[in-house]
Amino acid sequence: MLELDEFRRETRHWLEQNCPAEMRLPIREEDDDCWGGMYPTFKNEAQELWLDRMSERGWTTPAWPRSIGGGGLSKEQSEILHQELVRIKARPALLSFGIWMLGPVLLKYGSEAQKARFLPDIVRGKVRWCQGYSEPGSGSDLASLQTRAEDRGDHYLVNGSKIWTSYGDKADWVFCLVRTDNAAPKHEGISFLLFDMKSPGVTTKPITLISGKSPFSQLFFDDVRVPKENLVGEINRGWEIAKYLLTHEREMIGDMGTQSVSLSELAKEHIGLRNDMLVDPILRTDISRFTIDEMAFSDTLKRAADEAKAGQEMGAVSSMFKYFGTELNMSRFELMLSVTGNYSLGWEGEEFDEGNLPRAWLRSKGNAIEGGTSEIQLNIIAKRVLGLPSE
Amino acid sequence: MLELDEFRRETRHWLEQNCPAEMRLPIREEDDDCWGGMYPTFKNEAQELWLDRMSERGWTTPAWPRSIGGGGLSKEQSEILHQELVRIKARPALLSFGIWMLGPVLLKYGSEAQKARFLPDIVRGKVRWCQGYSEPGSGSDLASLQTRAEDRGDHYLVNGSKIWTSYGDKADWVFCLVRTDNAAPKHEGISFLLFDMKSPGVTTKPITLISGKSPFSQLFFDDVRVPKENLVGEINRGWEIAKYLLTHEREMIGDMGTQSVSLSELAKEHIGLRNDMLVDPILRTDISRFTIDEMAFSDTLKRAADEAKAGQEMGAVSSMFKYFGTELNMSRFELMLSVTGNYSLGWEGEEFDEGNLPRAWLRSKGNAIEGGTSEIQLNIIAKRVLGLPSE
Amino acid sequence: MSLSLNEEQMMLQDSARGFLQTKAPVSAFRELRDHPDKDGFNRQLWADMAAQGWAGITIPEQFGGVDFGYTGLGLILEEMGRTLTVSPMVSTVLMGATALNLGGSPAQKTALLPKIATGELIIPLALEETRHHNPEQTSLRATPVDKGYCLNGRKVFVLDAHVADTFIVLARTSEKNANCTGLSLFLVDSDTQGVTVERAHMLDSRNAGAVVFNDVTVSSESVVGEIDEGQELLQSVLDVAQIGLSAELLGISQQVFEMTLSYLKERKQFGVHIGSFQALQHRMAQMFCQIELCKSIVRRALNDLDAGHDNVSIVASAAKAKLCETVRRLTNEAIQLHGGIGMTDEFDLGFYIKRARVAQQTCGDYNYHLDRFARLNGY
Amino acid sequence: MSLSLNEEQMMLQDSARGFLQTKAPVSAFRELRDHPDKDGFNRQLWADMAAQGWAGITIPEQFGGVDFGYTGLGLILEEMGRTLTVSPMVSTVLMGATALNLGGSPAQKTALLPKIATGELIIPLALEETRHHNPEQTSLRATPVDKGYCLNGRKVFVLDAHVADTFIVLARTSEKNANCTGLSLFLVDSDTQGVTVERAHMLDSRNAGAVVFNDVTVSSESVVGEIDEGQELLQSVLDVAQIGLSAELLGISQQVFEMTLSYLKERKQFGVHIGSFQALQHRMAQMFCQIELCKSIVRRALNDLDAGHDNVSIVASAAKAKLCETVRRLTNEAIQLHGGIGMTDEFDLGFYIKRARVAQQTCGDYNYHLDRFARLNGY
Repeated sequence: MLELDEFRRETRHWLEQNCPAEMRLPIREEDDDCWGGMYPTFKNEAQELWLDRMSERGWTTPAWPRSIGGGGLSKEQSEILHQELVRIKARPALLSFGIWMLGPVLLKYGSEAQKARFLPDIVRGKVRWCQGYSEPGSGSDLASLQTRAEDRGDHYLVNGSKIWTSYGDKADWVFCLVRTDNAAPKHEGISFLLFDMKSPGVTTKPITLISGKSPFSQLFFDDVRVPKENLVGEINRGWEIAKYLLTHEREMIGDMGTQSVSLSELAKEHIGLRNDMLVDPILRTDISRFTIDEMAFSDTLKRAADEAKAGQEMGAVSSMFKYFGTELNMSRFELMLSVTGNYSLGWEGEEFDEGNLPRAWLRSKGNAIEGGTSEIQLNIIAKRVLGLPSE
Repeated sequence: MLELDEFRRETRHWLEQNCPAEMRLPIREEDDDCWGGMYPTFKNEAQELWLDRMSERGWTTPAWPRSIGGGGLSKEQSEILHQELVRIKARPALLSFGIWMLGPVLLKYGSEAQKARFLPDIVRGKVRWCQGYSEPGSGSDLASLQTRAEDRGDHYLVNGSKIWTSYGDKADWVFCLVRTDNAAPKHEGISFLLFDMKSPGVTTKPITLISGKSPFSQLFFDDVRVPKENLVGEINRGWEIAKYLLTHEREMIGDMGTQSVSLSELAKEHIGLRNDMLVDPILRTDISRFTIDEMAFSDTLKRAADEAKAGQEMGAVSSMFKYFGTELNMSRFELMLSVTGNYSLGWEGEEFDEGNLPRAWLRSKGNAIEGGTSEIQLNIIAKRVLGLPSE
Repeated sequence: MSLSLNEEQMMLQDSARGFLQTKAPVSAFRELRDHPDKDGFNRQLWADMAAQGWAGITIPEQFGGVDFGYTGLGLILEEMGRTLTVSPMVSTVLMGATALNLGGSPAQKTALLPKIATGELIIPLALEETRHHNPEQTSLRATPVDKGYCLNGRKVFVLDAHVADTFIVLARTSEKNANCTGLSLFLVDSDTQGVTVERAHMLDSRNAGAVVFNDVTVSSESVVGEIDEGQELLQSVLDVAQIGLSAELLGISQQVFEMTLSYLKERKQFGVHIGSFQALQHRMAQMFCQIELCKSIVRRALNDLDAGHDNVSIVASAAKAKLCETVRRLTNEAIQLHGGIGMTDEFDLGFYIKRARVAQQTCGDYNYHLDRFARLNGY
Repeated sequence: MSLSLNEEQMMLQDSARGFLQTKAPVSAFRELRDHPDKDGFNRQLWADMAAQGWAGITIPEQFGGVDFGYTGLGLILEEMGRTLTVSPMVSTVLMGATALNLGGSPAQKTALLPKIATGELIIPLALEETRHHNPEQTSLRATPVDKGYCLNGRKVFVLDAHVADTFIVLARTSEKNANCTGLSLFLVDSDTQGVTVERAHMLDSRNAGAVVFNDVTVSSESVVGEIDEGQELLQSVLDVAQIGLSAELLGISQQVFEMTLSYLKERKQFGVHIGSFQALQHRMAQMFCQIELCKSIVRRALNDLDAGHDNVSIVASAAKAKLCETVRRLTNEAIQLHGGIGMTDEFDLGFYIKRARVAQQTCGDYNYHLDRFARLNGY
């Protein structure tokens, strides 16, 4: 315990010395986020400084091993670092699919050479990664993917297309599921490849959503040559990696259900009270119902964590959280629209905050689709947790 | 038109002369209903007189042909008779599964001899019929029925059991689906038989429901001999008759959704108003939602009738009505419980009207099961109306 | 009165569908959105629609209309919901013409209705002032001046504001009391001195805007209906508006449902058509039932309008609430069942969701009408 | 505080489950229902439960209890929900003992709590007067008389009324005003002159009844808590009651869900197990999520009680509302998924539906608590 207290004291001290004041202000605009990369655009010096200082200590990836540049912190220490960062309202030094997704995969499935080559750059934000998973036509049936990688001796020749790639147009490298055996059952002919987005034959096209501009791209691969050393794990065993990543992704998306603008406060402001009750009795009921569900959901997140600590597993936690968390998030936006009324119909113009609210509402409709649809999550719960048969 | 006006005048006159005053009072108790039968129990003379007078004219079955004792009325005339009966609030002269179910089957599928033998007694309420359809274990998969009828030369030998038979313990005869070919695909080995409930080997056992006593029985057939002339339609072609009857039954059950106690009036009485609004704002919303659905449903019944008249078919009307009508009826009872609060928890005793309300509420839970479950109706709509595939 | 369509009405429905799908399909809407011009709608198309008799569909023949009744108007709006056709139909025919039909003086009718019927006059209501529909709380003031009134205040969410020729403005003329509601309606030409229009860019890419009235003087002849007694007339106009918007939402609902149904029959996953999954089938079957209910209540409401029933406010709120509830569920389900493609702007589905949202909100949303339904029923 | 169970709590849960499933399974409830006796519960079983320490689970050791906390009580009630065990646990331990624990004078505690802990004393609250839970509208009057009070009025829906030894009676002692709520709680022995009990036969076959107070005189020492200030104490007792009832409803929910799940795995139709139909799978999966949410909110509410948090009213209403909503959906779905057999009295499912309905209603139903939740949150 004493050691942890000491760690907390030191951490607090270091953060106070090293986190620039600008990096403690709330995030207002898209470019307040720092994504790093080979050709990074820093909004200001503080952003660059903050990334440098944090990544030097490995604190962009606190729990990763020191050997590849990580922080080498214990679980408890990581938690303390997180708390101290929250305490001073520090912005994240680095956002990165490398950290969230590829890193864990390489740590688990990568060769030593791959770890040494790719992980340090992820820690320092030197390379920006994107994900090549879904394909036009694959949808929920991810394993039906058609992007082919043919064995050409010293390299693979990749042809196909990926869709729903976040920041595909801004990434330096891609980690990608490809089909390496057409004859095998669909789950058994998939491999996990890494390649440079500047390779000849790679092009990207941005995707506009119903909510407007989006970070998504479609990627096109036309005779892209990928060196064989860029295969992660065994050939034709990529589906295992894919499943590992999907579980990971579900948990990240499920978390969204616990945002914290108070709907009742917003409603009091926009709609007002009469006899101490919201003037709109239906909205009042809907807000209560939603708020109780939100409470019960956040209690469930806490219970799952507490039970996991105590060795009592809940089962299919990630599917349940993904399913219910996205339901809640979508309900929240529906309610926000009810609360704000006509204001939520504005799409452009300062008066309507450039349509931020209706755009976010429309964007939320995708939550129950991306990262495995709600239907897929319900299938998983029915089969894996409830043990219902699939005749 | 003149003819119809004349018919209305005559009908009104006849009803006024012939419908006893007691038969114009609201139905209060179970034995106010007249079911006829070989050993009928009439509550009073008026009940018997009313049955005699109506059945003599064939007006217990107004649209059936005169040849077998029916009223021989046209569609328009039947409608007028119905309106005039409603006008004077006349009770039905006769309730009968013979009229509602077996009659239409015999008119469509019966031999001339069968029509002559059975229909006149149905018209006059001389024989009380019950239905042998469901079996323990068959559930929604009605065609999986196991009651066997073996060909023994001059007769069939019937063995098996039927369940959910309304008034099985009070019926004189049963119309029954039996399996006559074990080797054939399940829909192709079923036949439609009639037999006397006094035949040796027939026994009945009453079924108690969660709501208390019920009109349902289970029937047991143990080496029951049924003369071959009692087969309706062709051997092994009974499934067609069954489907015809099921559609019929669905329509009858679906109608239940349009009862007319005003929930809002009840709520005003039990819960009261404050500032002209029901004190319970949630109930107020739920009642509005329900009432609007009820309006829309009854408009739909009317539209379906109007469109049918105009030759514009809606499709799968009976499944939609069965599904939605029972949903509405169940919602109505849930709301009645909310309105009446603790009162709805009383099960016995005059103070609680012997638990009539909670019993009816519990009984309503069966609505979406009997006569084809809601799931079956949704399957039918999905496949027959929407044309969704069943791979 | 029958709830089935008669032959004339079916012919109108067919011809409206044919006209719109040829001259104003969804692709026309996309074109308009992607290349916005100063009008925000196609004037030629509107002239063609007027030539079909649609602009005068509810206007009596003596004032140049075709007097086809509200059921006819509803059928056209329903078809326009399917094709998302942009025109002054809602602002001017459904609302403006109705206000004049029901409350206009003979002089006003003679002067304005024929121009509406020809498509020359765009005449929206200027109604809303806050974020929530609440005409009783109107605060735009009209004070008596010599031979007329002077208007001061701001209206928002006025349909077709920047292309309007004349506004019908809801104003407070006295405090509400036991004898009067204190509201009145005024005709105000858009080029009157003191009128400023601010165009707004809405979710559904249609025309709306704010209108500022700054010491705007109008004559006594500009009052529509009785002074201080505008509330009752307004409610009748709004009842018609609710029912018309419900008809449009019905068209949207049906179109969205049909698009989804086709998609379920085409799209394959896991080696089978996704329409074969029972969980999806049941959801579709339930929505089918809901749409049938919606058709009936809209048809009945239009019928009641044509028959001049006096309980029409209750039916109007019932129809609007039912349609809002259904279209919300339906559009959400449609996106979910389409998956990713439904989220892309390239696909048309998003247009329907956006338009539906605006139509839901216009003149009171689901909550407003559910509450009003209870109120009108005395509980 | 952790939301997982600690070792002691898990042991209690296991032992409660073992005890109840052996000594008081559902078949015992059926037996009791089919052969009603004058008590309406099994006194020997209750003595055995008390011997397990359950009757004194929340009572401090100095008064003869085991002081295991509310989480312990909740775990027992949850298990009793699974087996539908009939006992004075709700009336006396959850409510009566809580009232004395929180508001009793030292003399009252010394006199009564040890008797509750041994199972000797049955002491329900006499609270309700009308069909809807509404303690603020209490009209039973207690008027001061020489050295005490005189009670007149009628209480309904009093749990275990006809076997009660003592009632804790909610009475109006003055008009509500800015300084006080005007309500007070009184201890009244059931054999006091002027007390009449009318046994009622309830939906769930448990004990309840009406109690008439006709010029019933009690001493000043009978007041529990402060005179005229009973409302606050009562609300604290009711918060505990809501949470305890939620725990019971959680047990019912889980049992009903598990019965349905087993049935779906066993029952075959159309040649396959009905549990393989995707539409049913999705409904089951959704209900599974709801039950997990219910578990969490009940666990958290019990935790908050044990920790003495002051926002416990909000959590109590949230838990009760959530459980009412879930158990209603769950019991309806359970019957539907069982089909005909679920409708028969021979099958146990109906018992759960009936008990759930009564527990939902006790001390305020879903609507009451959803409304209270909003009120407590200031909107």
